[in-house]
Amino acid sequence: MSWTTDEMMSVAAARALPDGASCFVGIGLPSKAANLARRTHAPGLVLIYEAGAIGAKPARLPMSIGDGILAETADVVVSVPEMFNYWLQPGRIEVGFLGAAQIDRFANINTTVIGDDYLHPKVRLPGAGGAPEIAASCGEVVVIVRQTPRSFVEKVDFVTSVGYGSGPGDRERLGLRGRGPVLVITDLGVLEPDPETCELTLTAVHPGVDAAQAREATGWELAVADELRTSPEPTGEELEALRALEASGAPA
Amino acid sequence: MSWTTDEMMSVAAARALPDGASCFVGIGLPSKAANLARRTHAPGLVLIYEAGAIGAKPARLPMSIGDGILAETADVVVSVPEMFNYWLQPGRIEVGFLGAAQIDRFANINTTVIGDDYLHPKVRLPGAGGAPEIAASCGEVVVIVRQTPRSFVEKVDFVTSVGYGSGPGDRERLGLRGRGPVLVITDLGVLEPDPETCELTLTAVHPGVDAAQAREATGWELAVADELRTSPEPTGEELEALRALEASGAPA
Amino acid sequence: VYDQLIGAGCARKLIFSWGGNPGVGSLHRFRDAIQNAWPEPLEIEEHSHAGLANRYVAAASGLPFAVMRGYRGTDLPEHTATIAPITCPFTGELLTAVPALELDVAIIHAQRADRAGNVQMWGLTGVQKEAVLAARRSLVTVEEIVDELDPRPNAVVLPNWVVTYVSEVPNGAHPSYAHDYYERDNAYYREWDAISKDRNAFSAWLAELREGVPA
Amino acid sequence: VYDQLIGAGCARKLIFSWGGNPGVGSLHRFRDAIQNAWPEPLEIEEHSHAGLANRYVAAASGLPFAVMRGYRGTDLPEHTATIAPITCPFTGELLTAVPALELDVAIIHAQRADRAGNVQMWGLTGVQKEAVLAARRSLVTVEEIVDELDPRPNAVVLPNWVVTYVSEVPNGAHPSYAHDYYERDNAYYREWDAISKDRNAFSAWLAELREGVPA
Repeated sequence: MSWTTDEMMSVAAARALPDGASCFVGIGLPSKAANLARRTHAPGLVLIYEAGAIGAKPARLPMSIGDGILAETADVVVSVPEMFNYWLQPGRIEVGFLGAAQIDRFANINTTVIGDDYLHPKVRLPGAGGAPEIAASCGEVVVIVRQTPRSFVEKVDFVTSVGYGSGPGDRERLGLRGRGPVLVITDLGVLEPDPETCELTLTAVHPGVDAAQAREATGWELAVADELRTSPEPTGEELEALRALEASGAPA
Repeated sequence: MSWTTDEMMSVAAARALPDGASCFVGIGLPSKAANLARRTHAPGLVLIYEAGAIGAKPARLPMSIGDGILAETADVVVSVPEMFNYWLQPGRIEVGFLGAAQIDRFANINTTVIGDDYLHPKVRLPGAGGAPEIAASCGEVVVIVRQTPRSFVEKVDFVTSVGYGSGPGDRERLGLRGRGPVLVITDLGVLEPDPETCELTLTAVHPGVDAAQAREATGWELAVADELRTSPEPTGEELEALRALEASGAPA
Repeated sequence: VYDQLIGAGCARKLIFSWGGNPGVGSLHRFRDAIQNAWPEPLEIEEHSHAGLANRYVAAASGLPFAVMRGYRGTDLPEHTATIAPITCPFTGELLTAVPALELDVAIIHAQRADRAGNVQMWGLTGVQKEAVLAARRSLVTVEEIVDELDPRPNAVVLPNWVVTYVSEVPNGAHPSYAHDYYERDNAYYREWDAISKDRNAFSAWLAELREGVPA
Repeated sequence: VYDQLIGAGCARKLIFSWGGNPGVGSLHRFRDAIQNAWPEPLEIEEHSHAGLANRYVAAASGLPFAVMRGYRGTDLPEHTATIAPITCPFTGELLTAVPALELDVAIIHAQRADRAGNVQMWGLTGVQKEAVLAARRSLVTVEEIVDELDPRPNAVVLPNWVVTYVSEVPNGAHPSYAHDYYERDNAYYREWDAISKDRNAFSAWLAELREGVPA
């Protein structure tokens, strides 16, 4: 079965979610990958959507973060303040799953503005939503984003959600209690923070991609792991589940 | 129909609650009087119990503040934190209805300890419960308490709930937003704070009681209003409703 | 509806935590107002969802501010005056305070009200309860007015004495959905993308809308 | 049950906001411990309901403290170290802070759990949800374990991943009630008044209880 790089990205992201984990899910690519995980290797994944659904089991892709199908299928439905205060903030949720418009060397995320002038930006993006606190408080964070020189930048134009700030020790100094981004999954491969420097390092490429391509798609001097892995190809089962999911709902 | 002084007290207290008002009700005497009001002149009284029942319409006297009949008959059931934070604290509730073990000249209430030494009291009382915030935040406060020299004291041994502190201006200084106690209803009569001095002043006596009796039952030099009213006797309807209520539940 | 108001020049200031077209992409009138001050400059006060939710909670609770973990390390506090550090008086830990967002008017949509004006809503109710409790006056539009509100799972009830006005507006959540009443009109959200992307298309849409309104 | 524990000398310290026998009167063992240090001195940390509720909220929210209007002008702050003033960073208004009450263990009683350990409770649930969320470990006793938790009005659900242990204990709320299961045993509360009023009667009651427990 042939597959696209976007499909490979969703499959790789889905695989990163351990069965039984609680996962705070952003809409779009994260929601698609998380629902794919629930349909393949992780039927016990607890999906949490910021609009108030805990343990949602949607039969189709939700159209928005507030899609009614989330409340209908959830184990628990709570208000938005309760979601952020009782569930996200204390660090109860194991995995936060985010997208990004820009991401930088230290995995800081921008979804606010493109351009240097906040009040007069080149492009005004939707903004923070739940992302800053997801990035701060979840046990760990997984980011899914397409890898291009425009999205992978040396320094984000605006820090909407903190990854590792300007390097080691910053999260602790800021009082952020989650570990931060542990995986960045793209259409080209997988990046992980270096244990010493916190700098995002290419640790895997998807089949058919090499490190040079990933370097070209990155706006900084991309470090590559000594032992660069290659992601296993999507299985037929994974692709079927993904395509059924995409046919069922809105495009991500 | 003959009646007891306790019955007169409950009837007088019930009459003080305006139909349609929202009323935060303490258990015991306040609960009995509030339920009597709802059965007589104030069928639209909104009874609010701290355990989480808003608009409770109990068919019998609740046995405790957390009696299941309150949730069964309530318009809204909320958690205890929500009750205090969203409902009581903002001053949404018009009348707070409290009992007291001791009350003083400035309508400060003690339900904590009798005796000067907090750690080694003569009598350890149950304590604050919801009363301090009811006294602080309700639009106004009505107190129901039997009048004796032991309960009506010059200065309470412990300020559990603030009336007028040490006199005019204290509530404002403390940032208490409700008006404070506007009526103290006893088995002998009715006391109201003097508009100038905030000192509790006898403004009405129940039938068969005179000012001298009320003075004797008060531990300070009790002021008496120039025009001392006499409470109307309990009507047959009031007494029947009260007795039916008492027969239906626990003693107050 | 706020993209429409912004495009029509009816909004001076937006206090927000996310400005997108859910499931579709950008809100183009919002973008045009900020990027190009068209049709008018739009003042913004930007928060995260958690921050804005806590601002409603503070107002609903009659407090001047709320405490949270948030914003630290982000660029938001630099641009938003309503974010301030606060120190725990017990542990010395540094946290974040946001001020109460007291509303003049809250407008929300719910499923049902009874004739006495008690309101019942269910599904994902978001911050709707807090918004009503944070407002001096409130208008609740409902799908239907019923004789009695039978209890339902996950229902939030607002008693009539905290609601100023109730109005029966069937389909009042459109183009969004009303849980157990109707689905989201996804086509509308996509159409809005097309209309709002282009100033001329938007102006034509607005003119048409105005024609339908009696003077 | 805390009056029993105090009388048996099993409690070193009590953090509380009300210590009475609901609908009956005093808790005599509690009184005896404080007034006469019998059988042992009892350390107390006293709050109001609102203050204690907010301490649970802070802990459930992962915050070191909560802000509230309360205690000002009362004598409680003089005796309770866990009450502190705090100033609003926006308005300068003086309010009150109370620290999070983080629990080692929370024990609550609920109506039902499913086989996966999801817990459902309804009626007046008080601070039970907050207590579980404020605790490192929790034990939930339930009236019954069922195959499926059908949704119910006013139900609070705790998912299994925030509950450590679930145990089926029918009648586990006794002498209190379990909403929709059984009524409160009012006679028991009155009997406890008689037993606990007198040290000898209490000691006899305790001795009898001990006999029933295998060594």
